[in-house]
Amino acid sequence: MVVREGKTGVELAVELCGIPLRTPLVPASGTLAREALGEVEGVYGAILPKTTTPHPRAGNPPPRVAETPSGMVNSIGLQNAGVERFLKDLDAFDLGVPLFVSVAGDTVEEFRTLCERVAADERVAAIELNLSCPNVECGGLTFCAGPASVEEVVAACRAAAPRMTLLAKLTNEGVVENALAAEATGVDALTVINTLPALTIDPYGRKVLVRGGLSGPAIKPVALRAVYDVSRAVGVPVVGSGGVVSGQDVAEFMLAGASAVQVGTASFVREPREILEEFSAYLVDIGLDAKHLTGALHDVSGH
Amino acid sequence: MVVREGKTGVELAVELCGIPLRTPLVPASGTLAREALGEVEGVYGAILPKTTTPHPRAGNPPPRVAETPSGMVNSIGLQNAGVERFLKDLDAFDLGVPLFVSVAGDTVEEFRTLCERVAADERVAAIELNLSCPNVECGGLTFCAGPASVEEVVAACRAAAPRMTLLAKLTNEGVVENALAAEATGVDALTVINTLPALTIDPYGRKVLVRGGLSGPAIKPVALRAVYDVSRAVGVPVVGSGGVVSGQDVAEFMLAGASAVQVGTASFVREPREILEEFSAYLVDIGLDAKHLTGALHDVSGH
Amino acid sequence: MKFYAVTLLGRRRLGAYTVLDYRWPEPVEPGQFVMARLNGYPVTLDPFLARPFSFYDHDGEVASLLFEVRGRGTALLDRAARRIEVTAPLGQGFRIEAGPAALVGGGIGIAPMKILSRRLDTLGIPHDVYLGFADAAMAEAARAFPGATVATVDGSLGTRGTVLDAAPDLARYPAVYACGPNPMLAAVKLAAGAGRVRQLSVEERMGCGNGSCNGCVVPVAGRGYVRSCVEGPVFDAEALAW
Amino acid sequence: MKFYAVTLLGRRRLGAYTVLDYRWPEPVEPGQFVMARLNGYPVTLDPFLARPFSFYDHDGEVASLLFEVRGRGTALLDRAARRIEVTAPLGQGFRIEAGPAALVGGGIGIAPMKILSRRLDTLGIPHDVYLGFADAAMAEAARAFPGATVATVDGSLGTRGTVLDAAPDLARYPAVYACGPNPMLAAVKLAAGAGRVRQLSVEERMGCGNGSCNGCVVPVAGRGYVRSCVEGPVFDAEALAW
Ligand SMILES: Cc1cc2nc3c(=O)[nH]c(=O)nc-3n(C[C@H](O)[C@H](O)[C@H](O)COP(=O)(O)OP(=O)(O)OC[C@H]3O[C@@H](n4cnc5c(N)ncnc54)[C@H](O)[C@@H]3O)c2cc1C
Ligand SMILES: Cc1cc2nc3c(=O)[nH]c(=O)nc-3n(C[C@H](O)[C@H](O)[C@H](O)COP(=O)(O)OP(=O)(O)OC[C@H]3O[C@@H](n4cnc5c(N)ncnc54)[C@H](O)[C@@H]3O)c2cc1C
Ligand SMILES: Cc1cc2nc3c(=O)[nH]c(=O)nc-3n(C[C@H](O)[C@H](O)[C@H](O)COP(=O)(O)O)c2cc1C
Ligand SMILES: Cc1cc2nc3c(=O)[nH]c(=O)nc-3n(C[C@H](O)[C@H](O)[C@H](O)COP(=O)(O)O)c2cc1C
Ligand code: FES
Ligand code: FES
Repeated sequence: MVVREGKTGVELAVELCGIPLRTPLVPASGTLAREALGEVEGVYGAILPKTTTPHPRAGNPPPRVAETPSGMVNSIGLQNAGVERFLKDLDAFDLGVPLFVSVAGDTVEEFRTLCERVAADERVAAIELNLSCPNVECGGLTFCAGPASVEEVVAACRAAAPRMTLLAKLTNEGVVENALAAEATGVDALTVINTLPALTIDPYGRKVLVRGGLSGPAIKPVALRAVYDVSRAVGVPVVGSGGVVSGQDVAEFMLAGASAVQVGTASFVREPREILEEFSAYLVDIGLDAKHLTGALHDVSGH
Repeated sequence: MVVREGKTGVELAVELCGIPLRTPLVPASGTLAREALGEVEGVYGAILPKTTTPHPRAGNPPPRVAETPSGMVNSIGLQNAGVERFLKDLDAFDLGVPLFVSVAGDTVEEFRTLCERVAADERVAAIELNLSCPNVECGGLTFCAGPASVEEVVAACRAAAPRMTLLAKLTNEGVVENALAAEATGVDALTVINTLPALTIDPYGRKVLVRGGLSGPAIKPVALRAVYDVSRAVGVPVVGSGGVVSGQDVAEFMLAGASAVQVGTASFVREPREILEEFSAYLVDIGLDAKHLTGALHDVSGH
Repeated sequence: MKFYAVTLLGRRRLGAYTVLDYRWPEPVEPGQFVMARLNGYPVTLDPFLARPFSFYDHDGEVASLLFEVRGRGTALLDRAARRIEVTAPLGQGFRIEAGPAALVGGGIGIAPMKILSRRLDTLGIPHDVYLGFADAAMAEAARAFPGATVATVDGSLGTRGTVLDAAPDLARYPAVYACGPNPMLAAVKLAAGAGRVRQLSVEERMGCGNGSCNGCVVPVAGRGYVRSCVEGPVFDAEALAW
Repeated sequence: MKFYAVTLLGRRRLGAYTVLDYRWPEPVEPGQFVMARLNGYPVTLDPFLARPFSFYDHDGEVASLLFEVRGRGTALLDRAARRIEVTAPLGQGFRIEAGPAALVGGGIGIAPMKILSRRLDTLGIPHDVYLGFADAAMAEAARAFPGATVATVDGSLGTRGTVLDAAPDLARYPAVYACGPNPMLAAVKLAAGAGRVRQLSVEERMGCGNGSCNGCVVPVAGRGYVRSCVEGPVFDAEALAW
């Protein structure tokens, strides 16, 4: 997927922790089903299915989604078939690009055994530790409320999968401290950010509609700030996530400091391929290869 | 401003810490200038001008505002003429409803003397402690990053203004812990939330446009969650703030647990009077007085 | 998700409902749905998500949607003058079985009964149509279903009560197809009785429509929550754990 | 902020610019501006904020805006067919002084020069108009300013260079009125020299337009940051601390 047209040709390829990605786009975990893989061929630099857990999870009762201004709130509750079944079905996600696997445990021990299990699978290029799901009170809050718990989880996973590329996916709250803690304990990269804790109310029904995580363009400025701050605080690469809906948004995340960028909710309302095309057009306009865009702001000092 | 039409008449009046408000709407600090007071007569239950500080503040260099999906990011930097000048000009804000004054200091001592000074002014019905401005790194971050600093500021202000109604305005990060800390130290009410830390980037100019706080409808689901969680954690009343743009939004905040609701950014794009009218129509539809709407969800247990 | 901008061939009122026609020469199964919107990004982010609608009709060339204006998404579609955006047909439709069949639609659940009735006609399968509405104004839509039996909640047209009151004898049909709000579907399941073909089209809130978000689940016996956009919206009544 | 839905009386192209006319029988001062948009809440939240535009013309009954399509806000206004939404006239316009005067507009800064020129004509104050554009396509707009001296950056029409190159002798005018990007205004301030009336209309990003947000500030000597929407957009050159 290299755009090369004479002098204005630009390269889309980037590298993340030594893993070559054909494009800097990665699907955000939990937003790309097997059934939708057909329409993203050639678009993503890596594939990242929905978070898996040690055991099957039923998820939360419906309603699970509600629209909000320029976004949506979801409360899926990490519904998944459990890691064994997940790995059995993993071939379906093989689009000829690196496979990243997102994992979440309720305890440090669960995180450890998940990493051990997944790292033993040679199809897996990287593991994303989901330290941030706002819908699973125990996996999300108990473990990931502060640097101490982040350190504990990351250290256990590092030990369990010493040669595997490990990404820690962080929530917005306390993101810089948690990023520093994760880096200190040995992650290879950070995904910043997950959805923001949110809630919707039906004013006529007078009830809570969905209590969950806010995603979509609404959160883009918050995610950009987190990526900007984290990428300046740590040495490891940052993967941006939150509100990307266009090729320019991808560019903004990379300029803010991201080495790769996840596309989540946007894929519900448009084709990710269009986002890649817009991003290519942007690169052509400014005459830079994707790999040179990370942090390439003209004037950082002013801020 | 009582809407009474035969059987469907409803009362807009509410009470906040014993202060009668003709309507539950209050302008959010920093979003209603003296020049714009003409168009809000009869709309608000109290008036709340922009935060004042002990000394004049120049504020941040432009650009200070940028639009984002369903919102805007601002970086004003608490520009104001200082408390003495502020009090000299305060009469301009007298619309015949209670006057609330927002204050921010860089140190505990500054908060203390501000409260002493403002509490001595008999025109002031309540003080809102701005513990949360994301654009003033020292007032915002040093003091308000955690419960300990919130406690320190609130205790000092309480001592300095023992008979004044004190509201603490909290940022979203750590809002429940900070709310509990503020309540324990003696605030009378909590304003939840301020803008979310955010950043915008100009992808063609390749520069940071505005680093500041996100406001507007984009943050409404985040603010609703904060109000919902805080109002269930504390005993003092909660004033909702964040993303209100319609009368239904006001209702959602009250149902989530707010006793009064602030209108901020919305006033830049429509008349606050229309929001009050929509809210009145909503009350008529459901047949409740405003004062009975706080927390009046049908089914709280489910969540 | 891929959206196609389609030109409207027709736009008409059917009682309190709106019907939009557009050219769609590809196959459509009765019971399938589309995600639809007036415009999406980059034209607008407001509203952000598309909305699900069952196919109301399809003659091989022209597809029709029927909807009620509820909120912003349907209000905008209602104002569409020239074009709307739709996905390709989504989900699993009704599995056609031997008749005679009862078709039971409540409220906006009447939509897929038209295309299903057309299909059964084509296949020569005898069937009766039962429709339930809030009131006579909504029930005007029944004129698009010649011979249908009608109920209105307020009794202003046909039988007073729900569609179940107008279809007292569902248990005598070998096949029952239904679409409507969950409580109605649960009642149909009960009324039609076990041991018969009973296919129910459910309406859950959707995020994506293509299986990606896990937002639209219904509880399925022995399998937990199942996505209604890819495994439904039509389910065998036995399967649904309600 | 109160917005008025106004019906468009006219909509035309002027070179690369668009001009919209609407009825506004209330007074307008040259140099004042409006916040404008195609639609706001509740029709749409996208875009969220309105955009500031100087009055281009006003004959006592009909007001005109002239704008260049830059982003989403102007693109939507450009497509307006029947109505747009505007605020009442905002800000402090030009203080009319004795002439002869030089009117200097660069890019979209040409807009207020038309209404100002009309006012000076009415008052019988002699004046020359200098306009700067990027290229000949943009400079087509100069036909609305008969007798104006034109510069284009690429030299495709008139003097090659900025409007300053086309107006070499600003210092000989007792009064100079200018509107354009900040660097141009700074250059006009310098070129016109001290001791003369030099009024500059600035363009800062705005949130509200009515003084509430403190977003649109410019540095004013001895007074710090001052809101250009209420104290400007026209400032005396001396006052501006740049
Ligand atoms: C598979 C499927 C097929 C459908 N087919 C049709 C159809 O053929 N014709 C038709 O008119 N409607 C149909 N619906 C319902 C339709 O999707 C909703 O009415 C629509 O999403 C409302 O959008 P809105 O923006 O107008 O309202 P919103 O502002 O989103 O909501 C307004 C009201 O509609 C309700 N609502 C929102 N989403 C749904 C939903 N997914 N299901 C039920 N109620 C909802 C809300 O509770 C709210 O009270 C179908 C739904 C599904 C899941
Ligand atoms: C007092 C005042 C009067 C103005 N008068 C006119 C006028 O008469 N005609 C006209 O065409 N334009 C005028 N402008 C500029 C106009 O407001 C912007 O071009 C417009 O806001 C762009 O909106 P957008 O949504 O199309 O672009 P956006 O998507 O908001 O931005 C597109 C580009 O426009 C630039 N831009 C955004 N806001 C401003 C701004 N406030 N000032 C300058 N550049 C901006 C951005 O940097 C960006 O490069 C005036 C601005 C001010 C402050
Ligand atoms: C429906 C839905 C399900 C999600 N599930 C997961 C998940 O299983 N694991 C995870 O790490 N993040 C999950 N997320 C968060 C996304 O991966 C992403 O970080 C977030 O939505 C912000 O990005 P976006 O605005 O581009 O969607 C989910 C998001 C949505 C909308
Ligand atoms: C331009 C602007 C200036 C603000 N200034 C202040 C301020 O001085 N003090 C304060 O406590 N909050 C300030 N705020 C925050 C608002 O009071 C409000 O809490 C926030 O904007 C969220 O509400 P909204 O979405 O309704 O605007 C400001 C917000 C904006 C947009
Ligand atoms: S609507 Fe997203 S999975 Fe069904
Ligand atoms: S634009 Fe808000 S104060 Fe000027």
